[in-house]
Amino acid sequence: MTAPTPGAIAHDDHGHDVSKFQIYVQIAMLLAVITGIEIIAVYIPFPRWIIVTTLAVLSAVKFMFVIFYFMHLRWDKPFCTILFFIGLVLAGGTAWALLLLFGAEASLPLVQ
Amino acid sequence: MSAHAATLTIDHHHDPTTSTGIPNKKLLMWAFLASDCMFFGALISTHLIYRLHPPAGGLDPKVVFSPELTSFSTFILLMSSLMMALAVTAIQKGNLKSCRWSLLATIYFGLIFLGCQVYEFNHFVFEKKMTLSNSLLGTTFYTLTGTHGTHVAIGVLWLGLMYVRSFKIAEQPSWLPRQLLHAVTLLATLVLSLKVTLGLVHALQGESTFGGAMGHFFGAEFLFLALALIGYGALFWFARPRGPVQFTEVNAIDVESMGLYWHFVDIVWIVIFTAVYLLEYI
Amino acid sequence: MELAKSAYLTKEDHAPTQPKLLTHPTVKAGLMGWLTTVDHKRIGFLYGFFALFFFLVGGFEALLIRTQLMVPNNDVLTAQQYNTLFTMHGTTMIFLAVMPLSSAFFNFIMPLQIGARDVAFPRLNAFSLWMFVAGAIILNIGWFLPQATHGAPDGGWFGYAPLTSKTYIPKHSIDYWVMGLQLLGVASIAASLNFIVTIINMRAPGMTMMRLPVFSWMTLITSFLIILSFPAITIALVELMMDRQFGTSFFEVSNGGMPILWQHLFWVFGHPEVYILILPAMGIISEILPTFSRKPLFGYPIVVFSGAAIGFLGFAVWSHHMFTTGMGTVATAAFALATMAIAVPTGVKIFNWIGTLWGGHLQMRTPMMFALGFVWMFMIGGFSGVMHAAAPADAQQQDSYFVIAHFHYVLIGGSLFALLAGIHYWFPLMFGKKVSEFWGKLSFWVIFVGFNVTFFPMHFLGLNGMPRRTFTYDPNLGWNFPNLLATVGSYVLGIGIFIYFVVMVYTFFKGQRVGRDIWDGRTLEWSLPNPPPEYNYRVTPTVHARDAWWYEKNHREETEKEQEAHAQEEEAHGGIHMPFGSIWPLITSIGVLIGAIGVSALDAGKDPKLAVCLVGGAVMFIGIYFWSLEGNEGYHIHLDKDGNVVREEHS
Amino acid sequence: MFKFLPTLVRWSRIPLVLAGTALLAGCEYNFWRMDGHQSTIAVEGPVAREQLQVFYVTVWVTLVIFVLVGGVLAYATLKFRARNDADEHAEPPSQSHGNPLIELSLIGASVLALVIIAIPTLRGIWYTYDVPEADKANAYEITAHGFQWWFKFEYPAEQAAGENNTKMTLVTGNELVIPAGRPVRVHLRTVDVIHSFWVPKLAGKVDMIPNRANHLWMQADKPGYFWGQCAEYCGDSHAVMRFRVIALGPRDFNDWLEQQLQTGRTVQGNVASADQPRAQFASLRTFKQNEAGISDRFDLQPLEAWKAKQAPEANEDPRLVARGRELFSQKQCNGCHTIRGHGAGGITGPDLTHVGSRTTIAAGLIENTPEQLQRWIHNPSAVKPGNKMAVGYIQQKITLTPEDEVALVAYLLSLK
Ligand code: HEA
Ligand code: HEA
Ligand code: HEC
Ligand code: CUA
Ligand SMILES: [Cu+2]
Repeated sequence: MTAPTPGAIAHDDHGHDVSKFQIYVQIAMLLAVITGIEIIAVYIPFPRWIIVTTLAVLSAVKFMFVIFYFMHLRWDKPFCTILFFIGLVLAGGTAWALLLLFGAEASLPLVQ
Repeated sequence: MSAHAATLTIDHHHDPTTSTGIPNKKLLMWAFLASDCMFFGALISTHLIYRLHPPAGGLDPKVVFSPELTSFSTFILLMSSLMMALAVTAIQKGNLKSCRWSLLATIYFGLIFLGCQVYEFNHFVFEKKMTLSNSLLGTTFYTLTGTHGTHVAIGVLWLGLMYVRSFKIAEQPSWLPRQLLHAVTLLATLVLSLKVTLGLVHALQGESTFGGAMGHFFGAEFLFLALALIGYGALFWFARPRGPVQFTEVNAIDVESMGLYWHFVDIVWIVIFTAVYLLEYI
Repeated sequence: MELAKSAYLTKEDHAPTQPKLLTHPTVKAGLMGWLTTVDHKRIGFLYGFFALFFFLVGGFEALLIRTQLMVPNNDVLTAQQYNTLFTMHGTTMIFLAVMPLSSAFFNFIMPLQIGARDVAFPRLNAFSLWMFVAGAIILNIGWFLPQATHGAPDGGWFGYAPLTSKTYIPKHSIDYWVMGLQLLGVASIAASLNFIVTIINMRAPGMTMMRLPVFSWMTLITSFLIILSFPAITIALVELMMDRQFGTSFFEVSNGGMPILWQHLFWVFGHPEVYILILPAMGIISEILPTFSRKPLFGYPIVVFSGAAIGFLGFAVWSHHMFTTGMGTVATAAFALATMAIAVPTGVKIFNWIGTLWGGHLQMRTPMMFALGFVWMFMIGGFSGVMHAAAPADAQQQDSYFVIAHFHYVLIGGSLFALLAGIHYWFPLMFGKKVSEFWGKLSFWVIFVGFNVTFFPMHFLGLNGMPRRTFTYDPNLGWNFPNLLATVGSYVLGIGIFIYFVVMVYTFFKGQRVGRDIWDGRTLEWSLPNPPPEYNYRVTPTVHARDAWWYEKNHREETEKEQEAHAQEEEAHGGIHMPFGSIWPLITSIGVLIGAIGVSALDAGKDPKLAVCLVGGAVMFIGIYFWSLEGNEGYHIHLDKDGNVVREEHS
Repeated sequence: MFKFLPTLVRWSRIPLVLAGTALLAGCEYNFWRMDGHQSTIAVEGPVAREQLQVFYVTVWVTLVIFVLVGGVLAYATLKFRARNDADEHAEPPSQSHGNPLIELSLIGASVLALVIIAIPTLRGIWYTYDVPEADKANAYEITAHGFQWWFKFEYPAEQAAGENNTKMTLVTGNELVIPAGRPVRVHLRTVDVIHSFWVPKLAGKVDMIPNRANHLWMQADKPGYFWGQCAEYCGDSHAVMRFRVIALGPRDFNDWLEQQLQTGRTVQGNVASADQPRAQFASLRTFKQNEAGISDRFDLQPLEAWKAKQAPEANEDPRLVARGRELFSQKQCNGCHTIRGHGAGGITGPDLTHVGSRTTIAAGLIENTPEQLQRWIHNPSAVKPGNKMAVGYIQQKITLTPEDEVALVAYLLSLK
């Protein structure tokens, strides 16, 4: 059993600990607000692509806030971020490719 | 040695015994979440592909979905994520009490989310006549959101057991039966609360007057309400301080890994909320 | 080991507070010792044992297939039996033979190579093993049940919808396939997560990623492929199961379902899967060639990087299995080009292996023979792969014996040859015995000749229009002679495998004992006595170079001094930590097995389906809960200078 | 103990030499020539030819690489192997680690080789996907439907005579007749599971997938008789789900169409007269499971055999034919089969209006001779396991006496 050496522990224990509570609450509020904007956005009579892009961007923002703050990727070793993004990027890429494949003309389902 | 360790502050972002400094459990969790991305990626793709090619004469999701309820449950899930994050910081600072309260809050928000989903499914099946097998929309919708719901339910279970574990008393060998009993009580009480709450909502919707609704509610749910209250009493009793517990800062990593899972379920919902619900309204 | 090694775990020194129910099993011997083991070497051995058993079963099925096809219009088997056999042959070979055999090496060798005392989560590792066994049981259970209503799976190894739907195959055979693969998926994912954490976090000091032995690198990449590709088939199987059991319409055309979706989801998994089968093999080859050439691997960083590139590209080519599904020109072209691109990193590996041989002192031992056989055979298989990648040509080859030839060349000539080489290579380390060179080489030559006689003619069969998965063929199509040849070849191959196994078993019991490091190895595992002790390393090694053991051998004094210093340090910190055994992973798997039987074998309404599922779920839940309550404590052992245990401390 | 073994190994070269000889002898059996009925090498149409050319490019490129890489590998193995004890115990060679320049140039060479393959591949993908623009107008359209386990072919452009002067789209089963020298565009549909349409000598396969509008095109250089096969595993009898394609010159094709558009043929003759001799054929013998149902004679000149089949049978017995016609509706064969003009309109099984003019039955599996036809209707599942017609026999309790079978066979063969 290796006891933790003081050296290892002295490693920066981030002074922002006190304010973490506030950060979290602020982010939660922000997430709630973005959700509200999203709900309103879908009813705005703008062209479809604008709305869809807006929604995608807003959701991505929410996504990133949760993983980087609530899941503290921001404060963790970058390897965690890389690890997760391998999965995320592959999943996103696969989903994108599938949607393209099924969107292609050759894939239209049969209409009798 | 434990006394010795307790006096040291633990760096929650660096584990000196591993090659990378990342605790094993955290790494495991992140790798698992990467895998889970593919899992939900495939499921969401299925839903979107069938939305791209809706069968002729299929159900119109606009008619089926109700944005109010979903917005509410989305909000609830976001708040549960906040609570979860607070629970982790609390335990990292050794603040057990605060951690427990935050865990309970997380559990409750999770439960409300599940309640909304049960309500929603019920509503869709009986009012909107969309079932698992009568339409492609039902097939993909229930499977996707149901799988997500299962993830939430597993999360709630995990949270509950973690909460109970935080009462494990170090020096008493009799901790096992107490743990089991505590866990069972907690789960039973939670399920009962869910049932009673749904009953209340149902009653409020079904009756025109408040008094009538209450009458209906108490008529139908009295037994469960009573049981639930007894359950809460028991939970209070279980939660009485009994001496030093075996759940300290060193367990922060357990809470943290569980938190990662919980937040991930939350972000999956963020995607589902946009891709499944909101897109239909544009 | 998980947390025990970590600074967080400090409770071991408490007085025992463990209730009776949770006392850790400490038996090491006998059945109970094996059932509760968490030792990665024992688990690896069990994986290998089961895998080889299923390899024989799958091979036996193949021989039946070949016997049926020996002459035209043969009637040894019925159409039903034949279809069941090729489905089970493919599924067994891939999921129950080659994958677990790779897993056996991951378990046994990888922790030794990185200088670890165990994997990161020993009990999770045991759980993976037992889940694999549970999956294997479910997959094969149909053989022993009424054939008309149950039967073994018969939908082909990729189970294309809608043939696998309840409408077209109402019996339970497909349910077994679905559940079996589902459990195997859980087993594989759990094991892979464990390996990833182990390789990334449990390396000995100095073992940087760029010093990692190539086999361990390939373990890491394979594990990533597994955790990222299995979810796709999990979802596909979930959807199929929902269709079959709850009347959903994922692949139900009358409700607007599109069966093509199954193919996409399956091959999103399926293509990475074939690299899951070959990358460990390439890792093994990358260990064997340098050892027997007595030279370091040529271009180590490029070999590692190309492995990663193969893994990554492997996710972008799945639709080359679907060139004939009418994807349209652009999609077809894109997947054709992406597929061809994979030939580049694969070629790089071949070139570097040749570079390794170049200028070496090649010692033609049995493992080396298999390894060289691998390079030749895999190259041929790869070339026919490139022929498939040319989509217009593939329109003629798809679902013909040309494909059968292609993938048996990469699977047998590739994966299997490498695994057989690996068994020979590490046998002395695992059991302290060595297979006789003569018999080893003889088995190699018989296998090599038999394999080529079996599968080379299949290229011609395919080009001459013989479709695969056909239980019979007419005599007037020019297929008679090649088929006869292939069948004869497969018997020769069978004899070769038979010799291989008999020699192996003989050596296990009666073989010649050998000392440590008999091949003059290069990587850390060879620094261990054979068989390795339970704690692996008396002193956690410090790594100074890529071929760590080779370096140590050439810098004896320096490393010995260093080791003694380390030994004292470790002793001062309480000795070597060992994890306790545990029964709960096994119990959890049994629960899952019961539940899976409930889902797949029983009919709602007729049988107590729900009850059985609930019982299974309850057992599983109890297993998991007690597993978590049991905690991950262990005990400490103290060793003397010669590695004898002088004291065990149970806390 | 095993001293004799090295000798054994040396002696085992003999069987190896024998095996080599056998391989050469294999030439006799189309082994190397690969010119069987389903050959993808001996092609007879532009689509298959394009595909073959792409294949040849891949073969040459990989062969060259194989010779080069294999040569170096063989050389290295032989040159650097330890030959004797001294070699075995020599000092390890220099521990060199790699050479980026060699790596890079080899990568470059591989990419170049792939480009050589990629170019014809891309061209081929576009060429084989659809009929070339210039030929579009000339293309003949057909719809093929896959069933477990047979094919239905529809000619959307042709209106055939139905019951009582109605018109219906021309439908045939299992034998597809196409005009030679003209591109044929085939729409691919299925009614149940996935099948695949493959006529190796004319074009590579394309799958018939539920809920998907696939198509393929092919063209026969000249009149001919071609073997086809379902190429996607589709259940029990996938192996015997075959079909034939007959390509005819313009005149022949028109004649054939002309005949097909008619209702089923009615045999004229003295039905009442009892003294006419019965058509004689051997009573049903027992067939082995999977026994071949195609004669060698037929194989030699299949197209001629097909042409001969268009004319009425030589020794037709009108009485027997009439009896068969009666039985056809009595035994509810008409519930599943269409015979235009004979009051049979079932669509579960193949259209039999002109079944007598086909060379094969049961989806290309057995020859359309009286003996084989009787074998089929006697017990369809013995010919084709799991067959839907056999299922129908059981569900509708259809039983046939030998006399019934003989009459039905005579009737079916009269349908030209
Ligand atoms: C171990 C498993 C394994 C491996 C490694 C591979 C490797 C490859 N496979 Fe294979 N494949 C299978 C297992 C595997 N395959 C299986 C099981 C199936 C059938 C599934 C089923 O239908 O049941 C299949 C089917 C399959 C198909 C579909 C065929 C069809 O059904 O129509 C295709 C199509 O593109 C393909 C391509 C390739 C390619 C391009 C590679 C490449 O990775 C090969 C690369 C290697 C080389 C090219 C050789 C060495 C390189 C050089 C010496 C460099 C120079 C060379 C060039 C520049 C050309 N494979
Ligand atoms: C790693 C994978 C793997 C391996 C090793 C093999 C090994 C073999 N395969 Fe494999 N095969 C597949 C994967 C594999 N196969 C797959 C995925 C399919 C496609 C399935 C599908 O279409 O769905 C397939 C399909 C397939 C077919 C095509 C069937 C068809 O489409 O109709 C054929 C036909 O010849 C065949 C033959 C063989 C032979 C002769 C061996 C030989 O190498 C086997 C050698 C082993 C032995 C000969 C065993 C020796 C054992 C004894 C002597 C003792 C026996 C005793 C006991 C059982 C107790 N295989
Ligand atoms: C349940 C439906 C059904 C019934 C009843 C039925 N058939 Fe069939 N028949 C089929 C099907 C389906 C096929 C195609 C079988 C195959 O090749 O897979 C077929 C094929 C045939 C063929 C071969 C056609 C060809 O071109 O390949 C003939 C001839 C035939 N049936 C005659 C008969 C006769 C005579 C009867 C009555 C005694 C009969 N059928 C009753 C369904 C039926
Ligand atoms: Cu139809 Cu195979
Ligand atoms: Cu592939």
